[in-house]
Amino acid sequence: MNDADSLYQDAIKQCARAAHGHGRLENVKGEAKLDNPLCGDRVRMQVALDGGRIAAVAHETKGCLLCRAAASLIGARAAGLDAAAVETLTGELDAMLKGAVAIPAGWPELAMFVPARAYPSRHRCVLLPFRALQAAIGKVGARDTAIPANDHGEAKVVI
Amino acid sequence: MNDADSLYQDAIKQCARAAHGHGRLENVKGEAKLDNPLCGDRVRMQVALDGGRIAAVAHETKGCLLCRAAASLIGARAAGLDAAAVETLTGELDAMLKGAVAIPAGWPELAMFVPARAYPSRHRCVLLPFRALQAAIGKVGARDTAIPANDHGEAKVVI
Amino acid sequence: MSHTAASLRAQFPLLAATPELHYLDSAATAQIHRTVLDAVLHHETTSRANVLRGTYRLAEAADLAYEQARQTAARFLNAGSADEIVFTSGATAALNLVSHAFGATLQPGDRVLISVAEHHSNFVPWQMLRDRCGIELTLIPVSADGRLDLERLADLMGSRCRFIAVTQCSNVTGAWTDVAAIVAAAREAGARVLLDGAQAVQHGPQDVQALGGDFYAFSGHKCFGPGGVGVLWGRAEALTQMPPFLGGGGMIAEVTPEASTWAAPPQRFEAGTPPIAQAVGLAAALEWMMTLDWTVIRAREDALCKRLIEGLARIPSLHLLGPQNGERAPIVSFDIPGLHPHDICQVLDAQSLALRGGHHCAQPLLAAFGVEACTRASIALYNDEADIEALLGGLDCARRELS
Amino acid sequence: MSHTAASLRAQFPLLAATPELHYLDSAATAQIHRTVLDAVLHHETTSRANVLRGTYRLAEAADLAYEQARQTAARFLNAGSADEIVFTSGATAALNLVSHAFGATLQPGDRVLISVAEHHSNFVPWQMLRDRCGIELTLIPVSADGRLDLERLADLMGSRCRFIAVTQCSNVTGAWTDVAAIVAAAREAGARVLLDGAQAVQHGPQDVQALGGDFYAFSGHKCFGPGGVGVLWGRAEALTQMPPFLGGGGMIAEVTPEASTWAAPPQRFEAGTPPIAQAVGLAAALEWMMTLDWTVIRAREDALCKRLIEGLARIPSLHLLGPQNGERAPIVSFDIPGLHPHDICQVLDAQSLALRGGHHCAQPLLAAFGVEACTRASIALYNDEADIEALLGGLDCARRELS
Ligand SMILES: Cc1ncc(COP(=O)(O)O)c(C=O)c1O
Ligand SMILES: Cc1ncc(COP(=O)(O)O)c(C=O)c1O
Repeated sequence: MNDADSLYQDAIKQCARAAHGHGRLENVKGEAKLDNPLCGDRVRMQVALDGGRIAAVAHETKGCLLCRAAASLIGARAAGLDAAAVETLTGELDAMLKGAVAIPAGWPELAMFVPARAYPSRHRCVLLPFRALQAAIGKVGARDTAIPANDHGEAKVVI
Repeated sequence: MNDADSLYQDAIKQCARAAHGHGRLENVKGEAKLDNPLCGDRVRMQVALDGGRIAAVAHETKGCLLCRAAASLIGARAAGLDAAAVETLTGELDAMLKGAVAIPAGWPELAMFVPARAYPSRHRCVLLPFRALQAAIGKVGARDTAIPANDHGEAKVVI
Repeated sequence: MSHTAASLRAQFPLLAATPELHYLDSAATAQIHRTVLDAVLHHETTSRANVLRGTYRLAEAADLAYEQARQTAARFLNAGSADEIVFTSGATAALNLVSHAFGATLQPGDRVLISVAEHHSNFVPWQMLRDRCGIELTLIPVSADGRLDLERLADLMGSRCRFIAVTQCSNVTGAWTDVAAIVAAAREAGARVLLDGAQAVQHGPQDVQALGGDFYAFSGHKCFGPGGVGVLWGRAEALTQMPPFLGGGGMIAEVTPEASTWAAPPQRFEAGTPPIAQAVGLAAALEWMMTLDWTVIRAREDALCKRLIEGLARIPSLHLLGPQNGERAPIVSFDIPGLHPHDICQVLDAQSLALRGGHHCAQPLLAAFGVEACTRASIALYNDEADIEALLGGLDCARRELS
Repeated sequence: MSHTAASLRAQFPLLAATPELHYLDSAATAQIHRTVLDAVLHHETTSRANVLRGTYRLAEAADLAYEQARQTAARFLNAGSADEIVFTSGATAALNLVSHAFGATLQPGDRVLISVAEHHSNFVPWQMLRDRCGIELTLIPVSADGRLDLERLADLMGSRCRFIAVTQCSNVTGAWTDVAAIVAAAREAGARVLLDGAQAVQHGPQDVQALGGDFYAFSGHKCFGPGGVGVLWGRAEALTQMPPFLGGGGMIAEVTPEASTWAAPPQRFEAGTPPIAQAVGLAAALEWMMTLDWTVIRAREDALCKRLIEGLARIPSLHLLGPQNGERAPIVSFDIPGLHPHDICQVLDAQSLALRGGHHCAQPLLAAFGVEACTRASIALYNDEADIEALLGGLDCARRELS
């Protein structure tokens, strides 16, 4: 099998293992814990913003390779994004997994998840850290309102 | 169709219409109301015993022709029976409906229900008055204990 | 596509195999369409797996088929989203679900309205809720022809009405409920509305958004689909506000010995392995129904119903239970004093007429009509003039034979 | 009759059509036997009608088929009588039924025992009962290899234990519960016992009288039958003492606006139109199972299980969740630190191995093992050596590919 067609290509394994951004922030401004009750994928995502943009990000991620690779990518690359950009990015990634040809603009690394298109049950593994990031940013400044269950990654999962 | 093979043969219609024993007793000793919640068949059966044997019987029956014919037959013929005889009779009638060749001994009139063999859903119409009679006798002398639902005709009916 | 009764009838294997059968009991169970049998067979032999998000391809196929069935049900009902579709084991299960899950949000003294015309499945659960939780249960009465009498609706609702659960169409009289009036009154009072659509769905796709209630329940077996499956539609915000009903696999976010947390709707309400192949079969039935021209079909159903009512009117002393005419579904129940429905149906059966006699799980309604049982003919898209003429002839015969 | 895995496998259309498939997920859903598909098709095309005692011949045929299915289920379980068989929509529905209906007879402070090893479907309903009614819920712990640890059973029961609900066989570890010990302790205390037989039934007919509990629940789809149907067996006197759970058509004696009275069991617990064709299909599966020689089949299942456990033992750091040997069903779950079950199953799928990774709806048990997810292989009568060798090879491959 051509490595580029393979779900478990080296890019994913390396990215997962690198675990960029693993850990916790000192000065956390927004935090969200999401999980996928099917398999125990679990992401705690923390952000600090500066002028509405991500100044620092950290996460603790337990999960499969796809989930860990996605979280690690966020750790490496999410600084500088604002809430709108994260939302756009997550939407484009979702669309890519569902079959859209385009790789989200400015994020060529996400091409490593293209083979996951063929496995719908794995899409949420990839998306979980991005949804956690959205939720964490949403918490910044917001009064501590609970996010409705529908917006949680986990809440949509049939176990 | 040969009348003897027909469910609604004249014997049944006449017996139902005669409504032997229709009414209420003055000196009721045992009474039971049973119904078939499917179709509203409803029998109130009253008995007075003498030395353990039926001295008088009366009933109010709302129901289909089969049910009314059975009740009427009881009204005409049940005097003199004791509890054991009623139980035997009911059991033999049940067996006859389920296919046994024998007509219950001493009750040649029950032959009119032989065509009902072919219609299992109607068996309880025929049996309901007999079960009510059993229940009414059971009430005589018994402390007023409720009969467990299982022993009611109606309780076994799926509507 | 041809919409003659004959061409439709040919698509129902049981009816095709018994040309002599006059099946007039579709209100109890409609016959199953061949595409449903094919869909179930295909699913079970190519995509059978549990839908608990297995990662192997077979499980993904099962998941996909099940979630597509949800989409189809949403389209059939014009629901706002597939997340508003909860698969249940039938209408009864759906109605009990709401009586428990919504019921858990009620306080003693809160009022629930149902009607005298309800099927036991939309009657008994609310009685049980009353007895369990101390709510007030109030009955909307019916007029002489069996329609819900809404004249005193505001009085009946009082100041603490929180919920109104009514049938969209009576399974005894065929009367359609004035849903708009109920929804308007409920909205004003801040009460939610459930429609029991069990009898409506076999007469065409529904539009829950246009109807305007909050919940809608129906069964697969009454709209040409499999048994063992039903649908509860609930408005997203209504579903989200309810706690779960049944507990089990698939409806949780997390289980610990101390406490459990719930998944979002619709999963929150689908505990355990759902009826997967049955949902797929139901979707096939609904897809097929959505290809039909319901103007043509309903016009024929109405014409047959009219012809039947005219024919019945000539039977001396016959009492029609329900509207003589006007907005009614083709469900026709009647009482002939002196002739018991059981006996009537038995004689009709000898002429291959399949009708049901009894209380039709609507004892309070029959009590309001002063009868304990009645005979019911219900007409569906595969019925034709011959069925009606056979029935009228059969009734003549029954009257002769039984008297 | 030949009992080779190949001859059995040939009777399952999905497996026959996909010879390359190594289906090792029967604990989630077993494949459907061809006789079941035939029985369902036959019923739907020759005997479809509602079973609410219609008097026409078609309805009598449906009634008969449904009640014969009840007889068959009674024989499969060696129940005292067919009246002890309640058809439900599945094991989860059966378990919820008991938690509500028996639960309604409990007082605050009464104790219910379940175990840490329960499937969520036998865990969450009792938690919900606790939260609704103030009963005490106490957990039987598990030993290191996942068996129910009954050493302190008497202490756990205390003086007010009224009910013990435990799995007969764990869906994660394959451990069989020491039912005799539990039944003996319960009998002494006057407590009733429910066995969750969901995982047991695919390994052969059961004898509820020999087991000695009061309730037994299982699902059709896990014993080669249709989805959407399950069975609750209840000892006659236990069923008779319980109020109904769901309200609706078919479970009443009489409904009036003031109050309703209930039919006797089993009808009392079958509200609404039951899954008729599914019950008929389930009966076909059970009939077929009763023709098999289970000594032969279980010996093969055990041998395959042993071979698999031996093979897994050679994988460094692999942690087997459950008994190494002895009395166990062929359900084998394991954890390989550093390799996520999802990733493992994904790689295995590429080799046509169908296994499930996750928490298997048993989070409390997995928490007791200190893992959040695991990979599970479950073996049924159609599996053979090739399936096991393929799995062991596939795991080697997964370890290479994922690291
Ligand atoms: C032990 C056990 N109990 C209960 C269940 C629930 O069965 P169902 O999902 O068919 O209702 C299962 C299967 O998922 C199980 O394995
Ligand atoms: C109006 C109405 N509501 C509810 C039901 C219950 O449907 P089911 O028995 O399929 O659950 C029926 C059918 O019996 C019905 O006619």
